[in-house]
Amino acid sequence: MVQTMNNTMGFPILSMLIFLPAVGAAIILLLNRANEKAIKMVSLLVGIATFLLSLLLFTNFDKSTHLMQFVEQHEWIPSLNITYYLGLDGISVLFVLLSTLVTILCVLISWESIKTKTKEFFISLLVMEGAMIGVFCSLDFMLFYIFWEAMLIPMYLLIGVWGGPNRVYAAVKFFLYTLVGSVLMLVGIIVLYFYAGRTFNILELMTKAYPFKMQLVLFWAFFAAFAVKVPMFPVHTWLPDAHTEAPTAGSVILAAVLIKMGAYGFLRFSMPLLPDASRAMTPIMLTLSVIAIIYGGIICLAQTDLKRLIAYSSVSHMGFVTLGIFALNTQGLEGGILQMLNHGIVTGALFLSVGIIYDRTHTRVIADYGGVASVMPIYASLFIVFTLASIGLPATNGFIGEFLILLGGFTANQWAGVLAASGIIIGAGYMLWLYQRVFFMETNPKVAGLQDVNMRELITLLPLVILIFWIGIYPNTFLSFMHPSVLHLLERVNGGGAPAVAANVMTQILK
Amino acid sequence: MPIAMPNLIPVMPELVMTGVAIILLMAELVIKRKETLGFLSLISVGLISYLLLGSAGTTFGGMFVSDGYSTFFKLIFMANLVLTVLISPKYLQTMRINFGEYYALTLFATLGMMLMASAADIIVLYLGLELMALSTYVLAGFIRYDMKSNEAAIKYLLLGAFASAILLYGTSLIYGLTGTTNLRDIAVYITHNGLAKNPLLMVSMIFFAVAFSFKIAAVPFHMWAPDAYEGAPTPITAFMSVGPKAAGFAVLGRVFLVAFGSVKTDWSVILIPIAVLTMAIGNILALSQTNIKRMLAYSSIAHAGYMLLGIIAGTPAGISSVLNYMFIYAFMNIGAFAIVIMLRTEGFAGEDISDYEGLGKTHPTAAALMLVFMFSLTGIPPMAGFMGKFYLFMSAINAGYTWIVIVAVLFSAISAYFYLRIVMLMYMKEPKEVIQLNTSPGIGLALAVTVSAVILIGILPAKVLALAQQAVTSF
Amino acid sequence: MVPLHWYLTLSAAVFMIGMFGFLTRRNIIIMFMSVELMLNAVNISLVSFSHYLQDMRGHILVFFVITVAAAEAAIGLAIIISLFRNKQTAHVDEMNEMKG
Amino acid sequence: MNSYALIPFLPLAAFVINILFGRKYLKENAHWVSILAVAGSWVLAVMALVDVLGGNTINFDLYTWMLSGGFKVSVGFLIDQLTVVMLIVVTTCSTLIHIYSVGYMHGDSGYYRFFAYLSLFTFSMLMLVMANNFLQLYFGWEGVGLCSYFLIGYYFNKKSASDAGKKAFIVNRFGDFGFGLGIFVVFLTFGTVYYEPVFSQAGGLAEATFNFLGYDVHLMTLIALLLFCGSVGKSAQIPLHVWLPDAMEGPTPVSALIHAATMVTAGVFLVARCSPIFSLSETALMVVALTGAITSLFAATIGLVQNDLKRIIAYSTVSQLGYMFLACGVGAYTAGIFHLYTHAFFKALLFLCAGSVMHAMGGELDIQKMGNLKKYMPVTYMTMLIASFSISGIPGLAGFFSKDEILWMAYAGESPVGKFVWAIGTLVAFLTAFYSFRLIFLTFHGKFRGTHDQEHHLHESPKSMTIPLMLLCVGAVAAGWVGIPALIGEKIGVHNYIAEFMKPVLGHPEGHGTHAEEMVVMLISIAVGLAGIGLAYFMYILRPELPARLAQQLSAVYRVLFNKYYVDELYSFIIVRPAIWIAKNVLIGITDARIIEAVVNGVPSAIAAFSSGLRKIQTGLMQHYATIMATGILIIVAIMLLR
Amino acid sequence: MLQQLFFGYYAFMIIILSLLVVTRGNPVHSVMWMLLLFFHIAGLYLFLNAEFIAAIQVIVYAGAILVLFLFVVLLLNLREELSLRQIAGSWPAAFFIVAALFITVTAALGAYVQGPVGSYSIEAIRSETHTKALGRLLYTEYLFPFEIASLILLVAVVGAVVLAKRKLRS
Repeated sequence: MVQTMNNTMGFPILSMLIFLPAVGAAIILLLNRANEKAIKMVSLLVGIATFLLSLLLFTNFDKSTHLMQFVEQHEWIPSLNITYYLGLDGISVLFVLLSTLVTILCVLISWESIKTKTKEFFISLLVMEGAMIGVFCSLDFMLFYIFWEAMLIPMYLLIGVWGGPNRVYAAVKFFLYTLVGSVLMLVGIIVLYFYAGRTFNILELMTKAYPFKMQLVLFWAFFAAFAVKVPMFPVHTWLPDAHTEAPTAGSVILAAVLIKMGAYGFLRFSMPLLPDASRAMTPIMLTLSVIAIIYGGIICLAQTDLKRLIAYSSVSHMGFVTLGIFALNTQGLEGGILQMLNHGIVTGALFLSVGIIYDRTHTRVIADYGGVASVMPIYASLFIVFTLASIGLPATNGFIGEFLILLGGFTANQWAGVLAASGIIIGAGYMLWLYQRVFFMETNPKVAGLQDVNMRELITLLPLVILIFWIGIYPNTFLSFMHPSVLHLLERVNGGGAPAVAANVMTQILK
Repeated sequence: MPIAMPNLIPVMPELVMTGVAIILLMAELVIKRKETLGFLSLISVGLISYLLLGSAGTTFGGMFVSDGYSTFFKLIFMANLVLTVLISPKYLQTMRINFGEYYALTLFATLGMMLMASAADIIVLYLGLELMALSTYVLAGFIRYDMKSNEAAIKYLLLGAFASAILLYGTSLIYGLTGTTNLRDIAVYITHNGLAKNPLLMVSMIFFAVAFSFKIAAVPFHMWAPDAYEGAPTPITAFMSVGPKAAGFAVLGRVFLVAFGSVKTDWSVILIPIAVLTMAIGNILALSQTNIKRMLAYSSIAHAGYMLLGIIAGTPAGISSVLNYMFIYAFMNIGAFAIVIMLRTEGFAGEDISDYEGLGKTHPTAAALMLVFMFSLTGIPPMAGFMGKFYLFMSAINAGYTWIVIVAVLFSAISAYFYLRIVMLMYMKEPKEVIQLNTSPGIGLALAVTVSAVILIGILPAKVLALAQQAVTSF
Repeated sequence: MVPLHWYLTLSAAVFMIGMFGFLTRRNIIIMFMSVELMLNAVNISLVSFSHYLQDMRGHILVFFVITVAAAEAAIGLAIIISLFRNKQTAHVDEMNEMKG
Repeated sequence: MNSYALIPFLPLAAFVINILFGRKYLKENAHWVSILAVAGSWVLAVMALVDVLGGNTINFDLYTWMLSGGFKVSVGFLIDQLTVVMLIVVTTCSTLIHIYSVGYMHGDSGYYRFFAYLSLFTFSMLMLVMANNFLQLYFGWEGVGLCSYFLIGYYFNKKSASDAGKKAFIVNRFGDFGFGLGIFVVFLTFGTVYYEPVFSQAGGLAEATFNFLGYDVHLMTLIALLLFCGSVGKSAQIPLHVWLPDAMEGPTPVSALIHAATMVTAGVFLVARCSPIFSLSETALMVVALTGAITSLFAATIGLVQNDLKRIIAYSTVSQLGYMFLACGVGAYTAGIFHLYTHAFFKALLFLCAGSVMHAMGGELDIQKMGNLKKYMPVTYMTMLIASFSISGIPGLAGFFSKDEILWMAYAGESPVGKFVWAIGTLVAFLTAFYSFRLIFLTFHGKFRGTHDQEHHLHESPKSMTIPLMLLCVGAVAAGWVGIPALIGEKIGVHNYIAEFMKPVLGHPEGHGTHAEEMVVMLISIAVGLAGIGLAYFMYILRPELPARLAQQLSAVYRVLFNKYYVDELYSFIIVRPAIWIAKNVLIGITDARIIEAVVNGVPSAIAAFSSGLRKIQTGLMQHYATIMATGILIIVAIMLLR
Repeated sequence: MLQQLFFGYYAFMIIILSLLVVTRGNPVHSVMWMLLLFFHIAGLYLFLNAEFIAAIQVIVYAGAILVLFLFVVLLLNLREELSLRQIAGSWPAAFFIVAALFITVTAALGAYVQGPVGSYSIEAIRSETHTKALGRLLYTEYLFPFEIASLILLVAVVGAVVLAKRKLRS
């Protein structure tokens, strides 16, 4: 029987997290569209309320167990044995927090930059938030899939309605790309369901053993969905378009949360459900990860568009994440999970920053900038923090993640570790070059006289700066959430043997 | 010779329907406001639905069966009828074809469908089918002055008659082989006399498959559908895309699973390529359409393809997934057509896809509703369309047809492209001209019903699903 | 005694001739008649089956087929008339306003 | 918590205060915060010195930084003899240069920023030297690199400055790449990255091999060489030396502090710190020695012909760093550290003098446009002269002792390449003396060759600048006296204090030579130093037309040297340009656009094309419809009957 | 033998007439040939002991439906179109398809096995008369379909009226 920990909060906190934004969206739906101020205020308040609520998860989370916590289970479709089943463990809890935080920032950054269809925008944003939280909380495969797909709708609108000049192409590309991937996963899910004796309960599915051939097929079915979302090479080409064309909030959500879901999917589904296939496919996954790291990095060198560059850098960074995950050891996995969080924070911050300057100049072409540091010193300081975090400088969060990943990767496969480490050089290359071209050198007349960041924008960015240093300096706050869950996962993937040793080490350390 | 009074309880809904239809025909002569007739038929639907729930039983010497299966389909027909009647009046006025016969004919058509769903004998099946078909031909050609409507009617009628002839030929062969027209007797005879591999039986079965494929507009017997759908009055297009299709599935399911149940391996060989082709052609051709009715026609062809998966699976789960899907499809498709109807004003067809440009700006509510229907048709959760598809795919996979399901999901991903295009035009383009919406309380009500059904069933599908599953237990 | 096969073959032949007419004729009324021809072919086989099976069902079905054929003809011809009112033709290849 | 933890965190606090409040509130007073903090650190460092002299070594963890499975690392400090020497060097130089900067940077718009960066640098450097584990070392390592990036690119509106900063960072990353891998291997072998267990267990693994990328290699050699990669980058050794000369784009105090006295010596520190590992690998030591020797020669030859005041000193720095590696490579870590320590004083002094000259010349750096400055800037002249004597190895000055120690250890040590590197070292000593005095003569002697305007403005620098010069000058003269070799020390009754002091950490290899040999070596080194000075005097004072003629006659050699052996061009040609070319033409142009996107966009457009093609089948003609239906029937019948 | 000759005549005539119906250029001629065809089919029915069916074949089909056809053909006045091509260009393809279908169907007919023999032997029908037998069945066992058929006719009437007769209203 599957063990979980009951929700001790006294109220269904996860459901509230998922549906509070939806309620907010409903309220906005009832508001007069002319009353933009009220719409924005409602969004902000709902965002903040959700965030505060999610902080309770942070404080009440029991870090000593790998069991699912805050569990809620209700009958939903009894005839198919589909339940409304929510819960969090150390792998997912942080992403819920990330989602709630990012939403607030997105509301703030969109405060003035969204000028048309404001009502629809904020509804989409809030619906998006609910769906994102839902994805991370679901313990029923079907429920997960529903949230997973439901996200496509608001995201499609966010990109397509409020995006840049080529937004329609980008939105459709995003939608179809991810849809093709996820429908294949759906088939995989159903196959799994029948094989395991008609259950979508992830925890129950994990207790079963599946024949190796089936695991392989399912692995690739899941891969189709998750790899597109990550995005791994060679299915990454939707990302530059989507990131580039999306409005700032859209890019931020995409970068910070959405593409994490792919990696999360690997962690939550591919690996524990298909351990043998995951192990067998590790060489391929590591290869793809390394390719993504180097490929994404080098391609950044030739970018002329700010957002596009950051988008490609995401490909590279997510390569690190998948590398860490498929290193299949503690350091790699924890590094990978942390790096997902980090990438969310840093790339989110970078997109927010680009959004801030885009609102002023309405150009994304790097050559249109130059010398911005002279006119916007505060902005430049914030941006350098994000840049440095992105290239993994010690004391920023990027370092912790990348270091653990590379350590794990090197342990698992030396070539992968070595090649991936070269990504750090490339990363420094393109990011610093970007920074130089935008902020240094002679002040471009096009940017002369820009206003430095205002209070609202500063408030938007500050939490991320704080998080960058917090994770960089004291990562244990966040790493400690993961230890038992990661160990448990590794036990499942490696199937005894090695993890037993690891567990001993773990108990020693926890003492 | 004493004639035993047949048990009329099972046919009570049909009898009431007939009565109401005839009353409407007569009332047409005295009532000036034709909407009243629509209202009357709505009331009768309430009554009929009530009667339906207590109508289980077999009567007329086993020719007519009222079981869960038929009842579920009849509920779909009722929904179809109600929604069609709700969205019609304004359109009829706009098109100056506000005749009372319209309502009577929709009732007759629905009656035909009900008979098809309940038919346990090929004779009743054939007559029900013809009753439905003839009424629909007339309705399709209802805009008499419109060339397109005439063309739709004549194409539908001639090809329909052609398909009927094929059906009859199949019937005659099966009758010759088994000496009966009762579906169950046929099944019994086939198994007891080892006819399963008889080539003539195969030919007969093929002819049945072809005729029913025609009704559900499955490729390559779908050719009439786009033209008929485009030319027919829009409410009738909505009506046709759900009702006759559902009825087609009802008889397809019953005939193939009851009469030809023992040769399932043979007919699945036929239906699998048909299903794959249907999904392929429907989705691919919908991509390049510029007329929204035509696009929805191709979309409805594609949806028939998905539903065929459930029949191919042939399991109770498969059949119930078809029922479930058909039920959901009724709401989402008619909802979409309701929006199409709203765009139609005097002198403005509003049928071109480009007419939807900027609708999100000029009419945000209508656009939002259309968005819901489009995503539902694509099969994106939390809309009901997803649940329908999901259950279909599930049952097909359970029956071992995983590869067909993979094809199906890929085509459904392709379908996203043309559904999304509507959303894209509505929200991501600027309006060209100001479009007036032709609203009425009826359409409003219909939209409210459809959209809440689409979302509610999407989120809480358990009830409908349970009903559909129950429906096939007595099958 | 005439073997049943003869009847069946005759029926098939007429059916196919009707189908051939339907597939090839441009005149809508002749297409219509081709369908009637197909129905008659079915009737022939039904009646002969009935005869050889010593059963009445075939006859009954024929009765209904004829009824339906009449109804179909009535509606079909009505549609043709209204079509003709709008466009002075009975040629099917001029009725392709909708395609693609 | 141990109060020594404050040593790094005082400057960090200064950084935080300056960066947060400097722009709006502190403005012209920003230096106070930084100077007080650094001075505080200096005081604590001296206390630590006293503590260590008393025989204590201090090792404590502050908090657990990272914990993941078996991997645990803390922020922790180790204060031993080696650390304490570095502490003194760093805090002293840093304090003096902070003070110097008050005058030098006066009136600059980014005043607060400058001091903030200096403080951050001090913090990072202190974290680096005080680390008790490899990862924190790496933390400081990257931290100083970052500050170097900031400070080189301090005048960010200048493209060359921002280019140089970026270059420094990226070139260093190449080295850190190896360094990082080294840490991984350390962790994989030892299961920890703390110095203490690693070094204590290293001996047991002296003969172990490690499968690296499929090759079995000697473990200690592997670790040592990977770590040495980091050193090569940070200490600007061949082939990663290219960034240091460009780093002179930064303000001169920065060049003095970071690119002469402290940061660039971190590589040497790393080798010394890891001496337990390096000592176990002859190969690694040989590589270190040869790299050092070759670099020192290479840089010295370039230094001969450069005209940029700061660049000459920069090449001299590269060369001297090579010297230090040379020392480490022959096992004489103490000598290396000793040279590091003396070099810090005289090289910082040289730079600050250069800064003073620049200050006077209005930013002019071309020594061909100077001359006769001694008349206007006596203090600068004197201090710079002494520094130059010191670097040239004139007996009694700081540089003499450390250099001599190195040359002797190379000559007499056990290293198989000892004699060879000694020969190079001696040659470099000659070159060093030559170019140092070429600089002095061209700058301070002869006739002034600048513009009239410049001449008019010539002046001695303010007190805040000259006082540090004088203080450093004291160091440049006397710093070496703690390491007087036994040969001389015995006669005047002093010990080689530093060697004894460092012995517990670095050991002290015994030379295998006689006193007589040692004497000869010493005399040779003094002789070549004097010869270098003499040649410079001959060429630039007695026969000033000679250099130009020489340059003409040896134009090929001159061009190669003047263009720094074309290394920058080579890198641009084999790394930078190909990378961008590949990005543009292969990755974007082919894989992304022609392959992946071709599929991604091609499939939908193929479907769309197929769709429009297929539409033609739907002709609108009923016969065709019926024909297709009939064909369908036929096909199905065929399938069924032929099955 | 006589029977077979009889059948031979009818079969030959039916096929010839069918071919004439579908190939004649003038619709009026087609209708006329069809009339003749229907009489032959009725003859065949008589031959099969289906007197009532034969009667309605003549009365309803020939008498009502065909006359309706004729009426419409004449109403539409299609004479001037007679010069146009009557057969669609793709007739060889159609011929091939139809021929192939014919071959397969007749081939499959070879597999025909006699169904169960019912109670309406020729003698039974003769003794009851065909009309009476059929009528009894229609009003008892097949009452339900019979009623549906009546609705079909009703729909046909209503439909024809709506489509052809009623005036438009706004």
